[in-house]
Amino acid sequence: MSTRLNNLVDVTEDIAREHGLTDDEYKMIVGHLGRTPNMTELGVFSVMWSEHCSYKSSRKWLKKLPTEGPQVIQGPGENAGVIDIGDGDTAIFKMESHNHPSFIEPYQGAATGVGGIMRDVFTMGARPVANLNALRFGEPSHPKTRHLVAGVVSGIGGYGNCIGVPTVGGEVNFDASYNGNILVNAMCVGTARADKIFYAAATGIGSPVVYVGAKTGRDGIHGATMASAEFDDASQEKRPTVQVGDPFTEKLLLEACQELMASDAIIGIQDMGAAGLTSSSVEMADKGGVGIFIDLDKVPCRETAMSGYEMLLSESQERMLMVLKPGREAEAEKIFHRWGLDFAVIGELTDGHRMVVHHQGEEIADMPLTHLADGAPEYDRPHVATPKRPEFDASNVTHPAIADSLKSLMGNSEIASRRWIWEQYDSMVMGDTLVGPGGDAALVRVHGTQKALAMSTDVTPRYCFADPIEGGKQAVAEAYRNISATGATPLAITNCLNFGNPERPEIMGQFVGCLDGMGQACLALDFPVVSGNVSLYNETNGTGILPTPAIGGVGVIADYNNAIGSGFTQADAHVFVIGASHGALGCSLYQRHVLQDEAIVAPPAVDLQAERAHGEFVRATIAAGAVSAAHDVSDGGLLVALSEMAMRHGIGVSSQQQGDSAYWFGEDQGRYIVQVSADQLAGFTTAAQAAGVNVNEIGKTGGDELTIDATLTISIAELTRINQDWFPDLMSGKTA
Amino acid sequence: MKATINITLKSGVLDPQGKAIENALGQLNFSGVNSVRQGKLIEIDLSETDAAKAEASLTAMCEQLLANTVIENYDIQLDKSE
Amino acid sequence: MKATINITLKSGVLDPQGKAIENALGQLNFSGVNSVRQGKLIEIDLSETDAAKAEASLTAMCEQLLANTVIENYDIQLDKSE
Amino acid sequence: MQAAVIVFPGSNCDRDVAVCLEAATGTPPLMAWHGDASLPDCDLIVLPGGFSYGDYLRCGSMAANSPIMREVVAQAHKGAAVLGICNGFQILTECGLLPGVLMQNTGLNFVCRDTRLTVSNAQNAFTHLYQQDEEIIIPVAHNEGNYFADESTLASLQEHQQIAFTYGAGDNPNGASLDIAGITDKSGKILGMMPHPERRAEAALGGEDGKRLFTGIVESLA
Ligand SMILES: Nc1ncnc2c1ncn2[C@@H]1O[C@H](COP(=O)(O)OP(=O)(O)O)[C@@H](O)[C@H]1O
Ligand SMILES: [Mg+2]
Repeated sequence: MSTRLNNLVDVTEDIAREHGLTDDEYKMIVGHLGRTPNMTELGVFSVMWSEHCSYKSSRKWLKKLPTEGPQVIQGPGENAGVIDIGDGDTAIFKMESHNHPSFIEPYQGAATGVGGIMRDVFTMGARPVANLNALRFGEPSHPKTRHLVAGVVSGIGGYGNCIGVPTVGGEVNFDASYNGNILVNAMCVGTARADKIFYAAATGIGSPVVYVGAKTGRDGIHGATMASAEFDDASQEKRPTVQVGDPFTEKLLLEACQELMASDAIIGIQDMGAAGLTSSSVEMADKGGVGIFIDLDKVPCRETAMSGYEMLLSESQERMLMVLKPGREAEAEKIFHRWGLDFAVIGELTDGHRMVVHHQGEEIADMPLTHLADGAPEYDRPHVATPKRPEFDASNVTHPAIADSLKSLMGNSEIASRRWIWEQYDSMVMGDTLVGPGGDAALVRVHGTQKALAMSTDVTPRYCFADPIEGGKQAVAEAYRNISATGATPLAITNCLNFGNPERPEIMGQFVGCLDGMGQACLALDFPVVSGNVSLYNETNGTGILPTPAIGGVGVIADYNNAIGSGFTQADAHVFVIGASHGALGCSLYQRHVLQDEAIVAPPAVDLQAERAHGEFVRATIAAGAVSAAHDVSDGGLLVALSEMAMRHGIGVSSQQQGDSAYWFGEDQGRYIVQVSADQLAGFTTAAQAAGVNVNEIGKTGGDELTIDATLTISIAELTRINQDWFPDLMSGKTA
Repeated sequence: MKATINITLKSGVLDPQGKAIENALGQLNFSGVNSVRQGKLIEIDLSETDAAKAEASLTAMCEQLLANTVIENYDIQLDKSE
Repeated sequence: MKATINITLKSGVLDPQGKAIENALGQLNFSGVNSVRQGKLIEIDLSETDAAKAEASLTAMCEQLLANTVIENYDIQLDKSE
Repeated sequence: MQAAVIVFPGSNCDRDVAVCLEAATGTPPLMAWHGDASLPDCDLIVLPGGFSYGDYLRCGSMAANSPIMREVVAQAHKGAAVLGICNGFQILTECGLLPGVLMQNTGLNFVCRDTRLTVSNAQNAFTHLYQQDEEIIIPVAHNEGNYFADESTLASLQEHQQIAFTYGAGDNPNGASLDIAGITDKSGKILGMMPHPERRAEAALGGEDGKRLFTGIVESLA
């Protein structure tokens, strides 16, 4: 293939099509250039105009998301979002997909996904302090699932563990719609001082453009275009474009960048992610309103005889582009060499808003930057709204015994403990993990302070499929709830919007609906979007995935000593449900997995006012010391949530509450279960009345069983066994 | 019948292991090391005595499990001495 | 001069990876697999053209860095064809 | 008392252990760079956890050959106390300061979780603040923690009370021989252990069982 990727080949419309450009897009490019592009220029335009880089199908809708608030220092538009967490500290975070590469080569795909998102964060001056991952796999019984789970998990661990950033949370779902199209979304959160944040914009005509990090090889050429193209069975052919990650080099790059960032030598810095050298140089120069000249002969290469096209489009990992203040090259070079990394001045900023590239003494590309960066057409793709679904029909349903339903849910793919996964992640390195995987939100202390960050990733794809608007709201609300349950204040979110083919109106309708719901929730909850990523064309042979707009929420608590956990901590405490329980079984796990009813019906509605009121109440009562454990009620409803709280520290709970299956397994939104010790009871109920919040005492902690009078008694040990065994059994081939 | 399978990275695929060994050898003052690549060696003892059948079966093993053909090549050597 | 170094676990040293491959092959219905051992393969390209000198230098590399002789054996093969 | 933490490229628990050393001694330890050929005289040298040089060949093998390790070995021979945690333990075996080798976990996966440890020898320079056979909880986080040595080495370790920590019954995370989690040299001044005491030295992080190891060695050296 490489023989064709140079300027000796004349560009034709066919070649443009092979690059994923439509005929109209190609005509626009010819128009912008005033001539036919050469092969290198075509390659550059095609990646910059790919869905992945240009957001051409999604931009119109992303613009509608709320992105502002007093806590927002940097919203979408930079490598990652930045929020104020007080005292001059900031949290910098983003989530990104690596779906297609992970399907093709799960270990390397997932590993490089983690590496890429960490670079987005440390590029901005942050030290990464936590990683999370949102994963979706096909059915557990699908022949590829085990292999993909094993590879993805060890790839995420392999990268994060080595670089020494704790992986503290995430989520996993299994569904047939992901059989041919898994989702691997990685989130990274870092911290930096507010006066030490670095941006991508490059300014200062004549300033040197510097390449640092690993050498360039032929890795992942056309990766960006591939991520924007649907899979078909022949896509196995694209395999050699897989990138291999080198976490050791990334660790060195991180430390070297931090060292240089302590000085004031850097004007702008940008990681080389999708579309490598091309997108980083285009973005830096365009944001700074300057031009850029690059001499590819200076680029450190790992392989011989690379063409200019290949160098510009290579997606070799662990590389960064910087613009330095003139005269500071030597000091920077010394740092990078000390860390054993390549350092090369490969060009300079120019006047005129163009990108000019030389290779082997010849000019091989000369393109207008505006058209490269923002010139891709913005599509308003046709979209049809997802039809409203009927309510769940409870008549004619035979409910199994509640005890049996509970056991079946606790050992279900969606609820079973994810310990098999998170024990492969170093969740404690850096010595600040207060709450790692297994709780609601993870809590990571801001090093050397009393503050802690709370982080969670959430979305319920089956809700989004049935009702994109409610599903979009619910994803944001659940992140808000998880963070609130620790006592932390939710501050802002990032997202990773995974959808099928946007050229199909019903998929575009899902996208538009989910964004509508998300936007409403962000506004109502003061929980703006500060960064994100879109992954479209998640389809195999025309079957799309469930719409999966993953939300990564971040919050802060001023004193981590006031944070609480999700498990019962004492006997004889009162257990309350906050929020009303109407028994909403539509789209519940109970409907799907216990009743085995696949009917697409309305998911639970999200009352954003109640979400906010309940979240504020939970946080206030935690801060007042009235609530000593809290857990949100989500998948599986009340009884699953109670079981989870009991299993955490092996403390049982008994209830006199009378309820049917709908009561115990309904997934009504906006609810929490909290533990209130006897001496806090009066204060708690008074606070609830004052706040006008619906609270309902349902039992007391103690013993080593889960008991509901006249309904069931199950030992916590048995629940734990059922809950713990599913994943190891799946992975060892015992089940499935 | 015994077989040895050599699994090596395809050319062009980044080999952080090999690179690291190369650097370490340099630090230990071994000069004249132009390049190092690291791969895997798998020794299998099979009941099969027919070379052609053994080879076919080993090829299937490589394709399905032993090699990651996305980034690796494999080479099968049968020890026919037995 | 090119050399290939095979690094294998000493007999008697447990090889969990080999064992895991053996089990996985069983699960994939490959029968007649008596045993599997996994080792490392290191390919080195040296400037040295004298075989004896190359071999001496490679032996030193193995002893000092490449193999852990508590648990591993190494075997050096020089590609003398060049 | 002078403590130093050796920082290899790829070390990632260097800061974590420095925090514990500072808490135990009152002063920040010296952070020594792997490429330095000299090291000021130290009473305690710590080899931290992480993935030195990427751990790409065998864990700890490249670090064991780095310039600074010649200094560490020399000072150890002169009587400095040396603590190797996780990757540091791997480096100590690779450079010959401790016997045996750490092989891949029998489960073939990286494992990060709390483990129950038994203090098998509460007499040495590091462990004297624990009770003999006390059960403590310290987390592990490694892919190669499966301690292996030949029969005679294992017998000799037992004979000379060199086994400092063992995993509690049924809680061996990696298949280590004799459930070994940590060993010392014959003098008891060189300790290598897979579990991370620095991750359990503060109530907010789940417990303080690891703290006595640091205060213990500092007391011994005072
Ligand atoms: N769904 C989204 N919501 C908000 N911002 C988004 C979304 N998707 C992308 N963005 C923003 O668009 C910018 C470009 O994103 P992306 O191309 O993923 O970054 P990168 O160049 O690092 O890969 C980023 O600032 C990102 O935060
Ligand atoms: Mg970026």
